[in-house]
Amino acid sequence: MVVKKFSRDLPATFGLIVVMSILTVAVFGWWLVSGPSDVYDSNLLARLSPPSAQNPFGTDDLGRDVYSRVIIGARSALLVGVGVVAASMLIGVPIGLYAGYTRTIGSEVVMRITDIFLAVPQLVLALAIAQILSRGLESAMLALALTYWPAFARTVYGEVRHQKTSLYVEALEGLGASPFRIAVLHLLPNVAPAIIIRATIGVGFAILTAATLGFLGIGATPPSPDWGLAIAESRQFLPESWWLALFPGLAIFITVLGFNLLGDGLRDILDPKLRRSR
Amino acid sequence: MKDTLPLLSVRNLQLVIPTDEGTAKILDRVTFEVAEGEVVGLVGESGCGKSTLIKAILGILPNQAEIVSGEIKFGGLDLLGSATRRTWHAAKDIGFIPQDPFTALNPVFKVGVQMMEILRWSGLPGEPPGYIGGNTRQRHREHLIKMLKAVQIPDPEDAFERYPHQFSGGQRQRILIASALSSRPKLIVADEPTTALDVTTQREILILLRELIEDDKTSMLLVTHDFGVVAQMCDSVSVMYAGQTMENGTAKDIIHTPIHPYTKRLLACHPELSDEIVGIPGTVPSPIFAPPGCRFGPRCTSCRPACSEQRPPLMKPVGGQRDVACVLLDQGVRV
Amino acid sequence: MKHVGVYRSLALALAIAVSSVQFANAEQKNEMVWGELLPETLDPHLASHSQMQFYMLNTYDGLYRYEGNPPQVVPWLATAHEVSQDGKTWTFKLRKDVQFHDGTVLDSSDVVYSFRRLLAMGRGPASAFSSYLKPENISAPDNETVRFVLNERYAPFLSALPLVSIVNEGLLSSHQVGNDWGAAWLSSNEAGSGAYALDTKTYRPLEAMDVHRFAEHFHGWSDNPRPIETVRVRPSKETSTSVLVLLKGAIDATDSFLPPDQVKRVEADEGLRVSKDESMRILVIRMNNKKPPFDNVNFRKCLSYAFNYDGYIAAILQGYAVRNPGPIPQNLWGAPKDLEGYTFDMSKAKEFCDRAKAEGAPIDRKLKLFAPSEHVQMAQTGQVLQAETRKLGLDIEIIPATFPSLAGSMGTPESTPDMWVHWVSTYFADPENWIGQMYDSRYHGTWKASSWYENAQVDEILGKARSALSQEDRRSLYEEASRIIVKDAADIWVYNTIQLRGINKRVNNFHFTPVGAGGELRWMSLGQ
Amino acid sequence: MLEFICRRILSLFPVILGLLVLTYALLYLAPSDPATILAGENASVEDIQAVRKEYGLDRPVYVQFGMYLKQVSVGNLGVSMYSNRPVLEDIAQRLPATIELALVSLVLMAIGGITLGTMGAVWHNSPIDHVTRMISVAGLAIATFWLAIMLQLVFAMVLGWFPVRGRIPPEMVPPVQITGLYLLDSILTLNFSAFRDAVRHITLPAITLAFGGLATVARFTRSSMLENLTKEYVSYQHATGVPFRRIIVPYVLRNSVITAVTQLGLLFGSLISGAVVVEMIFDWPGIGSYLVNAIFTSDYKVILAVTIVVGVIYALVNIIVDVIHAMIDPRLR
Repeated sequence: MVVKKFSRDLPATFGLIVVMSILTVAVFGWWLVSGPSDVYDSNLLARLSPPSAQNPFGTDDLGRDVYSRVIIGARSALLVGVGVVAASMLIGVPIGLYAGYTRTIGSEVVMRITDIFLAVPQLVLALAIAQILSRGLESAMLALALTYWPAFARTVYGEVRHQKTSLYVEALEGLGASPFRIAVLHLLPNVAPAIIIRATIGVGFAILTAATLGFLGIGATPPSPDWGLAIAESRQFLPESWWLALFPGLAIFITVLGFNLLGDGLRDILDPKLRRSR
Repeated sequence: MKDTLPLLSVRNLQLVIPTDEGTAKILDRVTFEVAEGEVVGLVGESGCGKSTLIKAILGILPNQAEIVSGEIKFGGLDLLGSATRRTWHAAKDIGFIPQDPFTALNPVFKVGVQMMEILRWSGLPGEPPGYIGGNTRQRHREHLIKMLKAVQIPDPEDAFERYPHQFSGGQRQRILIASALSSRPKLIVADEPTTALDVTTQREILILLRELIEDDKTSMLLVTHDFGVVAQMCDSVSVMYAGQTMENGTAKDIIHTPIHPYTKRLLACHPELSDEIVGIPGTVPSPIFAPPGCRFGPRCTSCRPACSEQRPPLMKPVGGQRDVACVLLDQGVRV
Repeated sequence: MKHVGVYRSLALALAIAVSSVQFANAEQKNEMVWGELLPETLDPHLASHSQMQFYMLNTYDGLYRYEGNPPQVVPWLATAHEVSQDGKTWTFKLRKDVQFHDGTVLDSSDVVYSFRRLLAMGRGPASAFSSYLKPENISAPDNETVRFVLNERYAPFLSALPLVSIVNEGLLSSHQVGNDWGAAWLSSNEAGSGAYALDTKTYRPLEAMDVHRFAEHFHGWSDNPRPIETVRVRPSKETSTSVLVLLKGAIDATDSFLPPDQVKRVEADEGLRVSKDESMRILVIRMNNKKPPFDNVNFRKCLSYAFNYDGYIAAILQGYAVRNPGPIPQNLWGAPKDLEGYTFDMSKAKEFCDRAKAEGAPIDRKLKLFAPSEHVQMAQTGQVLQAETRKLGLDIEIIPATFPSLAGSMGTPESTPDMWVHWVSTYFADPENWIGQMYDSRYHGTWKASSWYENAQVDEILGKARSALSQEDRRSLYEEASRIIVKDAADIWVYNTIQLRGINKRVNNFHFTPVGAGGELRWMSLGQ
Repeated sequence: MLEFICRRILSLFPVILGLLVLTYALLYLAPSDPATILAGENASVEDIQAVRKEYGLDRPVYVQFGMYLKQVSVGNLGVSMYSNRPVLEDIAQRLPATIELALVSLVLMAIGGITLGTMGAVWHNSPIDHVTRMISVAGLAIATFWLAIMLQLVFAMVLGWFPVRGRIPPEMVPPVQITGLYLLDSILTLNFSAFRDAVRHITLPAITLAFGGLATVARFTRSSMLENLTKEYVSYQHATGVPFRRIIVPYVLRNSVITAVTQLGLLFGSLISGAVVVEMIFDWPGIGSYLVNAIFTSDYKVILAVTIVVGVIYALVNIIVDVIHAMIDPRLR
């Protein structure tokens, strides 16, 4: 039933296919390129050559094959997306559960802290955090996780608040179940759909923001084949070497699109109450 | 039935809506008439196709609906000729009172604005619809305020500038009635106008409605599932079940001497009209998997094998002034 | 009553409209649009980088000034100087005909005030003086004389003088807040005597600045009959966009960092040319000599052999650089002419790496190379090294960071990164600016000395060179030090810069000097 | 209403205080030593010590933070460590550019998004609807910086239809400042050539910045409109003979726009984030590029101040959105 419903949702199916393909590329990337030398070794004589049969996406300013770098870049992009979302969930979900379920000073404080994080646009805050950390992909991921967890805390908080009024929670409380037990064993599975939807779209969002950080020079570090970084490096070779900016950008676009469509599809299946709006 | 030409006549209307699971036969040869000045009750359980029938009369059927056969005539005008779009002529002459006064008004616009809009597109008698030149606006406004006064809205000038949520349900229904009557239509279609209201308000609204249409000799098609309302308001009744017309006749006849088993069972649900209270076992069948014959068959205690094969036509029983579609007539059942 | 306000504002708008029309008519004038980057502050005592040099050279004057390429120190506000026998007391005579932009006369008290202010601010340009000069030892015996008594003999003193702009004491005192030396005001105003004066109204930090010719400038305008009246400085932060603006004719010159890849494109345009001038700005890949494995000389040699100097200069820089094998720009005195340095030789690199490994150097660990993100060339340089050393099994990670944050992390050997790339530009044209401040251990903790190179012999030679007064003596000392440092492979010296600037051919008399990269507007005129 | 606004404004303060603590704590943890940076490129160790003392950087962190709070409470956001200019002055000078860009983007966003969303809903499942849906998913998946570069590449560099950078041509003097918004100022001063130039310059940045939000608005308008179209009041009006197009505009539209407006607050956040990269790519002299510059130079007072200012503006915008929401939705009054 679920599968049938999903398969009739064309965009979601497309999203799933894209996500599966990206996963495949990320895992088996090295089989799709001729070797690390294409990715990392400079070939100064062949620098900035336009797309050709040999280099389908052209070469960059050090003569490296852009196609290989885009393919290998999928792995770190995905790693960032999944890593950031996982870390954000680890922080955000327990906080949301705690604040949503209990009504203590502590939960108030926690939610006010969440408000403070939400009071500044995420990118601005992530920029500020990433800026003070040492440079590198790990720092960018940390900065993103530190600014993305409030989204999870909010989602879980809202859902738990909603669920808390349900009869089954009251019944469990009446039976004397411990709050921890209720929260983890009963509330958590019920808010899981909301978390899964948020996480799927969050992966796409994290990839997008990480690329932006990379573009601003505070994410991935050379010579790693990061998409955002590649676009930043391409700027000084525009407009002549347009391929340097085009292909990594398309890779970001398709990947994020895949996760968004998949997230939308999951929302329709897992949570028919939520409108297909966001 | 009276001998004059009916104002509204629906004949053998058959309507289907194709869906993923199959074709839904929503209306199956529906037939009834509304004469001038007459109040006709259209009675049936929910899901029996009453709303679709109203949509067909009002010309707002969804695009995918298909008329298989039959006709709807209004004062000689073929309402089905314009398929799904309401003709201006009909708009002017058919007023509509919706079921739920709480949701029928747009919450973010003033009541007056919404009434003006409706009157604009139906127009006062003699005005072309949609025309707002000259002092039309002023005239409409004055007329509508008069109408609000007529439906006993206190301080109508002020009410005109207020938002729907500032009125009670009863007041909103009065506003909708005022709006429906504002273009002085020949026919009012009222879709269960009181079900959403509490009992006291229901009564007041019905009395008001009755007075208003009697003054103007307006006809009314009153859709309801409540025989109490029928007894209070209607001259004639048409009983529908699952998209099929079961019995047409005068209110008096039908309430006092129902013939069709469905009518009987329906009446039995009303304590004030019946001695015993009995529910009807089973539910209305889905229009997609509807049995080929009489759709009430599966729930009918008098069901015969023939019932499930072919639906009996509407026939006048011996000595009766009504039409009944039931095999019992063949068995010589009399009034 | 309300209407009165409406009419008033209408009248106001109309008046403004009329005045702006007049403004628009004023266009077809002797004006130039210059694409130089602007300094983040207008206070000339706070910085000495190339953006500030551009601003300083045009709006301020110093006692001496660099002209020509290679740069010569020429008297400017000073007419002459004397040095005492012990080399510590320097006495300068000033010109008498110098006016500030507000009309007041520049005299010796302004000079004393300027140097004291410089030392008090303690930023950027002060560092060339602060160890050698105390504020109380600056004095003005009379209106035209200024005397400096140094703590010790300091030969580069004269070469460093052009770093110091002379500011208008009276003007600054009137804008002083607390004891800030007028710093708040001067950050967006100007108090100089230079050939051009700032139009304060048009100044938008880092975005736009207009300067107008100062007709009363002491140097006079006889050597430039058609000087440019107004110069609008409009920087483009991205070089790629500034090239497009140049091609469209919207600006008359880019900054001096035109990427080599863009040279052909600019030259393809008939109305444009590219000025290519060998500067004194060397690119260095720094190695932290105190951190293993960089404390191993063989490992440093290995890296020195593993850099593809010629390929890098030929392909990435399109030949617009000169190989510079040592720590002094090869076109400056003090750089040994016969210095061979290192060449790209992977077999030698392997040999030295193997040797280092045999000696226990941890060459397999991840090595972090930081590249200032302001210029893409820095990361490119790192990538060229990274690509070759990967073949030796070395793992170099390249991390972009801003120059200020990098320069700020050089306080201790531990906080100093493994490697980083930077230029050393001409703050003052003396070997002290390069080898002296880079390899003398007395400068440890500053970004220039961030290789933490320590060699008592070199310290001694550099100290001697600093206090010797004859340039011939100093030359041989610097040459000797250079040889030792290169032998120790303290850093990887790559090239001396050829500065590239796209210029509209209508700009005449563009004179390049390493200090200020030729941005001295006084000489220029517009022709067809 | 007034009470509501006051309460909302009061609720700002704890958030701002928290923000100050947060940003200050973050910057205190920064590894690079501001004193070394301040002392300049050729500074000696003693110079660095002197700078540290002068700026109070040697005092305990809570003292430094206390000093900062005291300053902020009197409206002094400090002085840039690089330029010595008051940060607030710089921000004030650059804010109009960002506001102009944001406003134009908001207008594009609203007009484009509502139009697309409405068309998509009215012609549900038609080709127009498919285009709307494609744009609305693409808008959320496209990286703003990449879109900016691509638009710049195609329309400015290759086709040359629009300028590559800036707010006005480099050789031009900005229009006389009245509001600081060039589009408005040039109109007010009847300087039409400046107006034309300003329009040409703002086009690409504004489109880039609007695209993501446009997608969201289109998406919300579409779904909310689809939902509203099933509402009783629509079929009621239809049943009484009001033509369908008349029901859509203005009736259903207003209801749908209310939902879209509630999203404006959220959109504003992404607008600011977008402005950071858009301003950087198009050399737009607003606070976005100012922030990027400050981050590149580790000018922590500026980063702190911009974060606070952005936070305050963000919160104010959310209050304004709430007020607008209450104004167009009579039920909330």
